[in-house]
Amino acid sequence: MKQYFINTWEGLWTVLVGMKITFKHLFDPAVTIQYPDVKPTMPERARNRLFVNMDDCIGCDQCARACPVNCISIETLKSTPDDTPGETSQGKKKALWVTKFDIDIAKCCFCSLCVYPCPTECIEMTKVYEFSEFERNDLIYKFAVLTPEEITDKTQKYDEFQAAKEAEKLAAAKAKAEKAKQDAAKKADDNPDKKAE
Amino acid sequence: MYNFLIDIFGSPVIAFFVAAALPLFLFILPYALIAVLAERKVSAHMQDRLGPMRTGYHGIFQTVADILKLIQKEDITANSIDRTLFNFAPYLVFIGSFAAFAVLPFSSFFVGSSIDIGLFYFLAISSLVVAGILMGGWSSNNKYSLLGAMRSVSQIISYEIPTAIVVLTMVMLTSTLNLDTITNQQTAYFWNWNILGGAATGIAKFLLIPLMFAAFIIIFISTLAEVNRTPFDIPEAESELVSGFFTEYTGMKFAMFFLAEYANMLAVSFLITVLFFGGYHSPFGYLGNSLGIEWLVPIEQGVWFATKGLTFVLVQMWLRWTLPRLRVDQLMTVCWKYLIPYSVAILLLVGFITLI
Amino acid sequence: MPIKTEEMVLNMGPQHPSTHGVLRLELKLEGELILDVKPHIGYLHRCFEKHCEAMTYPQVVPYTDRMDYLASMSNNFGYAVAVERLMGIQVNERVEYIRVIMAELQRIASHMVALGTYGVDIGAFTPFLFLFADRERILTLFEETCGARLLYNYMWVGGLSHDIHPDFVRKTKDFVQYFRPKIDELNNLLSYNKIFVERTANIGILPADVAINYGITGPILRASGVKWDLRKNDPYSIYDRFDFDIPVGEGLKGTVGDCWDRYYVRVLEMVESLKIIEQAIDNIPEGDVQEAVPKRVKPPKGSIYARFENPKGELGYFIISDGSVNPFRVKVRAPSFVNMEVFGELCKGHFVADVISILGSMDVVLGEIDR
Amino acid sequence: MTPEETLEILKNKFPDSEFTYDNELPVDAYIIVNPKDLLDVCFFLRDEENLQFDTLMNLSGVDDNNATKVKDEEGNEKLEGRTLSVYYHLHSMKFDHKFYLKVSLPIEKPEVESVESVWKCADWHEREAYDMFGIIFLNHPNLIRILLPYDWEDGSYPLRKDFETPEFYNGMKIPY
Repeated sequence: MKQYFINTWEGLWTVLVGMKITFKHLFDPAVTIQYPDVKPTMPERARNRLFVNMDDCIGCDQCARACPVNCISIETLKSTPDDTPGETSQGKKKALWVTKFDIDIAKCCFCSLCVYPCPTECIEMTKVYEFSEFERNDLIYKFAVLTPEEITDKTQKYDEFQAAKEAEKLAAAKAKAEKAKQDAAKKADDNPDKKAE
Repeated sequence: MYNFLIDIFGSPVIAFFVAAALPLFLFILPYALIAVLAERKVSAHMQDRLGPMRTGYHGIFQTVADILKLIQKEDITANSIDRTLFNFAPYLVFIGSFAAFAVLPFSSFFVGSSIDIGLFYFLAISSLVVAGILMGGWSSNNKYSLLGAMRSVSQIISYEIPTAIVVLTMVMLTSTLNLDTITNQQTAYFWNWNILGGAATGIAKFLLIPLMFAAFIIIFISTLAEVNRTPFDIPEAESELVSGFFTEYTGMKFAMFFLAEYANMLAVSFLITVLFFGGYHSPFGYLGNSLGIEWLVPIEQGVWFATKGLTFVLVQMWLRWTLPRLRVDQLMTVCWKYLIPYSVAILLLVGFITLI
Repeated sequence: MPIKTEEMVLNMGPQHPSTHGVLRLELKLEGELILDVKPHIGYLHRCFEKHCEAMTYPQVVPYTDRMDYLASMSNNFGYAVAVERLMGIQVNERVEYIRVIMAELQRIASHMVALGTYGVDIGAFTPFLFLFADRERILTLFEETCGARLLYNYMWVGGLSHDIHPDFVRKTKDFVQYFRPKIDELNNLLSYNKIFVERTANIGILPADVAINYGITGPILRASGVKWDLRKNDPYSIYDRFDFDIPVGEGLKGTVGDCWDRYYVRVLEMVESLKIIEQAIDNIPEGDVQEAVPKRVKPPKGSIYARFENPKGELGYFIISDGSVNPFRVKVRAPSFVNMEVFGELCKGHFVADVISILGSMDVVLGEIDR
Repeated sequence: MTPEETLEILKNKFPDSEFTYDNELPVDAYIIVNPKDLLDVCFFLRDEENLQFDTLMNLSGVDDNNATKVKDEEGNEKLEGRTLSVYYHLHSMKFDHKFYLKVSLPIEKPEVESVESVWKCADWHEREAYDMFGIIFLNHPNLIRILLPYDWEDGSYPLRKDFETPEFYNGMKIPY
């Protein structure tokens, strides 16, 4: 019987205590913000959309290898000495044309593992967090700056360069052979002469 | 009021329909719009949020937008439902909750129907909701709906008993079933309200006050259960039964259940107001009387009635956003083991006091 | 003669408001009474273990984040320590201190979700949002430190991805100050509420011996009255330096090992975590957090089973290395996976509504069960 | 109690069976048990007065992928001797000591007694090992798929090292 009245009292009292707390909160300022009107502030280290500074990228493929979900795909082309991609901002010589640098941000898991191995610090996570698209394909970000024409041009150049190199090599080999012949001849002449190139 | 309408329209038939429709359009639909918004705003601020903010200033048109959305929605009916019952159920619930307003005295000028069995009518017609809920739950052919409907029916029927006993107490005290008469017995100032002993005098009044408070709490709790509000919202129990008996309803039919719930909340709040808090009477006397402007008095009364009713609606909301939900057997425990014994005790005590 | 009615099979989930994810429960009911419960899992299976075999060791860390996504820090922590033990790496003091602070903050955050969603299951929505608003403060601390709010990839093999933010110490102290009164508020609003007590006390009682036989760990085991906490009983990292208690279920409102105890043990654990944070936050030594990070994580041949006290229970990593850069086999003993097994047993003879309150008190995360 | 001491007790108790002690660093030491003795050993480990391994911390299947090339009579090379293993990580709440068991099963017939009757928690772990490796646990009460869908192709076990992603699943092309 005593328990009966205790239960009644507890039931009413704890309800009143709870009501007091919610009533107090009625006058507390809201903790939420009106999102599209008021943007949340992103901390310095925020990890959101990936960005690649192509001026600095040397096409080393380290970020793609570090990525656990394979969302980065890079294709490169070797450059020719007369037409180099230039230098990075830190003065490192680039040797490769980056013909394709695609990041599928739909696959990205924002772990930022790609950021750490980059030798030139060109891939980074930015504070941009609004990047919804209507098409799934629009979520593949293409960072490569070269146009298709340029790419064919560079490919051609490289092929030409390669061919030239081959030819040079051949010529060099020929010259070498020639020289060897001459040397042999010279030796036969027993004339100790200095080598000339 | 009715005669006044006959004067305006010239035909009793038109006047009849207008009188019937007036509370619906003048009061209850706007109220439902406001109440839904209020619910969201109250809950938001209690939870340190802001609630709807986009449609209009602080989202005041949110419910209008919601209703527009619900009207446009496709009326989905599953294949295996019982179509007749399924379509009829929302109307029955709607009728049940709206018909209850017919006997409520809104002000001395506007009493829908001042019948002598007003209280009886109120309790009877609001039980119609049970039939609607069971129909909806059963015809949905969904296990969650069925469970929700069963729970709801057992709950509402059980909780009608403490409500009825408290009402009986009040009838004993006021010796009338007419809601208008009950209101007029508590006229003028707040010490004449039934919660403060009503018209009784001397030691009887003093003894009645705690009993009336207890009776008020009991009827508040049991009406809360009758309208399926937290902590007694187990028929809907969104964390257990998805949304109970109206899981399968969409669009306007869903909205009807929704509106009926809010209308019910208001109806029982008004009932409590009439029984305990002096109905439409002002606690301090009327401005119209002291200024000598006669037409101001009924308007003031309407405002007072609405204020008192809405206060209880707000308390119901406040409770909803504070409390967890009871289990179905505990619900019955609260009713049969706690509310009914207490209410019977009050009934006896009040009877004893009124005798002496 | 008792009337025998037809049994009803009710499918709860996979899409249900309170199954805490995509869990399907096959309930066999008689009226509202539960005769049998069969959990069906696997809707969230993401092939974690198969993925690991194709990843290098550091690449696995983001995947561990996604197991128990409410306690990513703790998952990271466990994995990092397991691989460090396999490789014999000793990390410096600063790393250890920061790791412990982060893990304890994460424990509080995880328990906040557990308690809040439990409130929602029972029907009280408000405490849930209060707790989420407070959890936001912890997430902000994490975000300032490592840039992510949910999936941190913060604890690496041999170190941390970032050093702590300069404001971190001050803000954490503020948080500890701020949060203590909030626990009292939660208790008054929800824990001691009569309706809540009625719904949870004496429901789903799990006796200690059954719990041990089922391999139950974490708050659920402690609620059954077993004083068992890996931070004390099998200390890893630097947990042996701190002074804290292990709260156990005492059956304050009902029987030992009921839902209310499971709930309340979590509340008390938050207080203990605050204690640990307070002790650790002032003593963070100087140092380089990436000092011990190996250039190439290539553990020697061998295997290790390492276990950690996660917010949900004992998290075990069984790693077999074949000496290459990819793990040969990673098996995760997910706490929720094991804790979930006893669920069917607990529910028998209760009502439908109790299934929800028992499930809520188990605090399962489906990301971890299905991996 | 160290694993070595436990091993001694085991050897005395089961003189007929073989126990191999494996302890390469940094390996956790484990004991290889003959599959046919497993259930008895487990019951013994749980019930023995001064061992009382009352919890199974973890049970994991492993594809050892240790097939060696052998030549049959006709001189054709074929792979043989590949085993699937089951690791049991035991722990005693009472004495706070650990003990690791391992059984190796030939891949052609990976069958072992279920320890569900010893430790209830083995139930789901064993189902998972069955699901992923196809290890058959005899006398298991409910040995069906757990994580993979129930209509997953029979005889296809994803965590085996030679598993190849099927081209179609339920008529859907993979990858889509």
